Amino acid sequence: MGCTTADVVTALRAAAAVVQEHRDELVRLDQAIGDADHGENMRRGFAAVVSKLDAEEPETPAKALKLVATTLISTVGGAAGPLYGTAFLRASTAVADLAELDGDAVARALRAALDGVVARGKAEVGDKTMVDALTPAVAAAASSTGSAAEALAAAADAAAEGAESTIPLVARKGRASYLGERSAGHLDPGSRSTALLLRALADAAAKA
Amino acid sequence: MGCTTADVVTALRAAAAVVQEHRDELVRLDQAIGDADHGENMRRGFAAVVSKLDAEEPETPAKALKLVATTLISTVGGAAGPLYGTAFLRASTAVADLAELDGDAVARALRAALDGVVARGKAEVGDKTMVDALTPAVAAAASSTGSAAEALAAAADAAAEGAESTIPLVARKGRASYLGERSAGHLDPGSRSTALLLRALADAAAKA
Amino acid sequence: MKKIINDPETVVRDALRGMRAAHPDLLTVYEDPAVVVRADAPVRGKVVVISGGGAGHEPLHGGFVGRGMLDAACPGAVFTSPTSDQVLDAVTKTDGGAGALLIVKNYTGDVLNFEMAGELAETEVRSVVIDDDVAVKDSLYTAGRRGVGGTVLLEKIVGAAAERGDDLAACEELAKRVISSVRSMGLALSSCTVPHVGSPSFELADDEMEIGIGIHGEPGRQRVPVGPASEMVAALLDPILEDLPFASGDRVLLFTNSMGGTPLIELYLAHGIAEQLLADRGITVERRLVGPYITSLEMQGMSLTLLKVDDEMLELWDAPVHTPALRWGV
Amino acid sequence: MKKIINDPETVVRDALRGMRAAHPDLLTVYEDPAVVVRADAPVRGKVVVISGGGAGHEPLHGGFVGRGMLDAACPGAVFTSPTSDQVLDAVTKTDGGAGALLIVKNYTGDVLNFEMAGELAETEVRSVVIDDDVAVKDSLYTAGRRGVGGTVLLEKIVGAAAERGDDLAACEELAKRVISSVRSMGLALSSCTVPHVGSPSFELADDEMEIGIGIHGEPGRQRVPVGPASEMVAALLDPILEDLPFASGDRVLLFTNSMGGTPLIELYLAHGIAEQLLADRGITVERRLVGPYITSLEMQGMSLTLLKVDDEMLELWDAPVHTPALRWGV
Ligand SMILES: Nc1ncnc2c1ncn2[C@@H]1O[C@H](COP(=O)(O)OP(=O)(O)O)[C@@H](O)[C@H]1O
Ligand SMILES: Nc1ncnc2c1ncn2[C@@H]1O[C@H](COP(=O)(O)OP(=O)(O)O)[C@@H](O)[C@H]1O
Ligand SMILES: [Mg+2]
Ligand SMILES: [Mg+2]
Ligand SMILES: [Mg+2]
Ligand SMILES: [Mg+2]
Repeated sequence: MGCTTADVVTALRAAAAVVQEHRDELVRLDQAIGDADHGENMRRGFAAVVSKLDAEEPETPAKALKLVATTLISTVGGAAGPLYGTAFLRASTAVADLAELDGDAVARALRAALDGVVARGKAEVGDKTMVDALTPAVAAAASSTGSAAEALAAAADAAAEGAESTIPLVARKGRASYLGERSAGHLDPGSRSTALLLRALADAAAKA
Repeated sequence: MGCTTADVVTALRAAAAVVQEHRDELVRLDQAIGDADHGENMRRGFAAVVSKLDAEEPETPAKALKLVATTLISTVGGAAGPLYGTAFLRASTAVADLAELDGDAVARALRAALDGVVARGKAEVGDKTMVDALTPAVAAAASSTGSAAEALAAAADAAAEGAESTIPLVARKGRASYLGERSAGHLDPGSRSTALLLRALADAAAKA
Repeated sequence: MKKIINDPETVVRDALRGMRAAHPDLLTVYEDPAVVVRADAPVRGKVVVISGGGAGHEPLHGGFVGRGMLDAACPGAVFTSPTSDQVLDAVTKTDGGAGALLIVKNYTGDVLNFEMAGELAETEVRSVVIDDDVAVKDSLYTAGRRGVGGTVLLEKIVGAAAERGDDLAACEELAKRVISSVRSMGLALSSCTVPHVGSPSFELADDEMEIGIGIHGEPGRQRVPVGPASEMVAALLDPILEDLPFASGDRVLLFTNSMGGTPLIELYLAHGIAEQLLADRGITVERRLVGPYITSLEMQGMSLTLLKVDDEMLELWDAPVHTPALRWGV
Repeated sequence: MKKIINDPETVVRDALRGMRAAHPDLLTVYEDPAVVVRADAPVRGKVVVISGGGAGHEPLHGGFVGRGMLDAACPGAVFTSPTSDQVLDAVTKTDGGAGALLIVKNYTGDVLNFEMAGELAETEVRSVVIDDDVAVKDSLYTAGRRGVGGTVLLEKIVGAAAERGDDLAACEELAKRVISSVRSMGLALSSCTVPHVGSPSFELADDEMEIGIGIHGEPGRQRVPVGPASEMVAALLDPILEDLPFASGDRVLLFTNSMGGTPLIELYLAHGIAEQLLADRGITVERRLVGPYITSLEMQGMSLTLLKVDDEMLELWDAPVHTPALRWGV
């Protein structure tokens, strides 16, 4: 069973709620190895997404994703704004023609999102960034042969593991890289927000 | 037995040592109701007095007192500098012609010092200033009919009491007056330094 | 105590050496006694304008030495008025034959030391005493009000008058007009620490602020819970407005000052609120100054100063000035 | 957290309103998106110079908007780079037909957002990325060095070149020359507190300082005991001198910067030490800038920036500038 536009919108609202809930946690993570704004940046961006969703009714899943992309680009700022913005924009393009998203569409969207993030941010796996969460998520979604919900669930599990894997790493990209060795021992905030978003989308899709 | 020039110089050095010892106390008193510099101002001034006494040998008690006056005027600053400077200057003038100081000379010097302080600072008894210590000291010295040492001892006792009497007062002069009612309950730093100086001079004179 | 200093005893001297190094074209800096003199002094035929006070209020006063403002400044020890020797030396070094106007902030120590210097000077000397702090209740029987933020405006305006050639009497009269038209008040979110003391001048809890502070770490008149900026600004502005009083239709210069540790982002924020409150009352802000100009070491906090201006004051405010801390028109 | 603010969410907007009120003759301030534009923009035929970054570094960048420096500045949220929308809007609002040079501090967020704006702009846009912080080890495989104090000097010098009529290619080339000649390093005695966080970005003991900090409350590279000012200054200056390297006979501009909470008396003191150390090495200080120009909210601390100058840079440094924070020659 595929995700309809309404399902996608519901899932995006759920993601916004989760970002809101975890704002302080993301701030704290960024305070340890960055500049303490990731949680607030994401909160501001997803609060704006909710306002936009309240005002507009996207006609397709792709249009819903694009709405998220442009809103994040114009309200988040920092590294996360363009990166997540690009991710949602590429995901939108990848599913441009679909009325409903199945597992395969989800996998394609995630792959496009990752490619966008890497194209913009030039990070590789192991650099201690959101790429460390998104890369295994893309692989897991690709090997899942089930529904959209199943693909997202697999992606969320993998992203959570990927996020944890950033803890021992020494950052090579983003603000944490200024710390050199002192960045090791901390969870990367962007990988955590990626895992949180995917988990929220997966949970919402499971209920749809 | 009168105080010779050498006795006066010894007493002034003793006074300088006492000021040095009580620097932090005077700072703390001034911190409570002023700007926390009285102890440091007095330390700086009397350190300079000691340097001057090391370099010059005053020929008379009056010249020793004048050396103190000009040194304090040029190194202390704040309210205490001109006030103590004027006090020592007037005291010096009051005993200008004497080779030794007896009880009567001490009383005259103290009276002149007080007049000088009042002329400059326009404070009255009860304003919570050094005048509250110096005024009873002058009276006590005047009623003492003994030696210089005895006159100074009487003055020092009276000054100590006068200083204590400032505790409940609401300041009407100097920096503490900005506090209004909040100045009550604290010992005035200038009255304390006056009491300390007189005690040191008296003790030194007693040993002379 | 964490400070960028070498030794509490040499702080003022060491900072003066830095000023000398930083402004070789503007200032001549003497160390003993400590006097900061404009590089082209003495200016023949010009009334000299001299001020001074304890160190720790930078850029006041040394940062205001230069063309169109002060001829010399005498820095005392931290928070301690200069000695009369310093003031006398400043008068002597700058004397242009037209007399000297001494700008004295109303503190007993400053008043006494400047007074003694005036008595000893060989040139004609007049003094004006600024006492613009409305936080202090005035009375004939006390030391009166403190001189605070208004000093900066006074030095600029009178400095410009002296620069254009006004004589000593005219400068003195103008100074008195400015003093009678200016009012200030300040608050602190944190205390400062005097280097030779090593501990904070007063203690504030995490949710407290001190209203009506002076510029020497003296406690203020009232300790209250920290509120939003709009309340803080009103707590300073209302007493100022009532005091002169300032009324609808008045034209003013608004000076929003940092006590040293408050950053510009907060200062601009407060300034915007003050402008709004003045607009609401029908008071026109003709000129403004926003920044750390009369400080109390690293104290966090701010003060507001309001000067009721006339056309002459505005013209003198706008006149060229070239000092380390204020510069325009040149 | 004690700050003069109303609400952490509206700090930047409220401060911008204060800037607008304070500088009506110099600035046009837009709120949505937030852009500070010089009042006489667009200037026809002139290359526009635009910068931006997170708020909390005031006066950077909005305080440098005006004749002879920036045409526009885009303030992000506190310590968060602006969005590409803001940058694009700044380009559109100031476009004088001669192209735009974007001055980008080297942080991933800034680089990405300015890059996206550049891609979308209809006028010709070039970007330069400043990365002068020697505290960060450079490497091809990392985000590279941060942009810090050198930004102020870059904006002044390139702003002057654009003002005199240099074309876009010339401005870009000059900017690259400045970037390759400037190095900085900073230290903190205290952390700052980001308004929307409410607690200090890092904790320092009473006897500790953090060397090699950035301007966003990021921890530095090394935590060491607080020493005398002469050690602090050397700890900043030595790595700077070694890095470029600077050598005997070099001519430099020395910029001694406060992180926001360090008062001028300490800053001058540190500046004096730096001048002495440079003189000892045979390096000639041709120009200096001392003050809080690129800050980190209320952080106590300082940074030093050294620019190896040539005659053209000096001429452009001396050229008239009229902005809220820097003004001379006008
Ligand atoms: N080059 C990059 N590629 C991918 N992700 C990155 C890159 N740089 C930073 N990030 C991610 O962005 C997160 C930080 O986002 P945020 O705090 O909002 O922005 P900023 O670093 O500008 O303050 C990091 O935790 C990291 O996961
Ligand atoms: N008008 C005055 N007459 C007499 N004594 C005064 C007067 N004003 C202040 N004092 C004395 O000076 C003392 C303060 O001296 P000090 O702290 O050195 O100077 P300042 O007040 O300038 O900081 C007060 O405690 C008080 O005793
Ligand atoms: Mg961040
Ligand atoms: Mg005192
Ligand atoms: Mg004092
Ligand atoms: Mg950020």
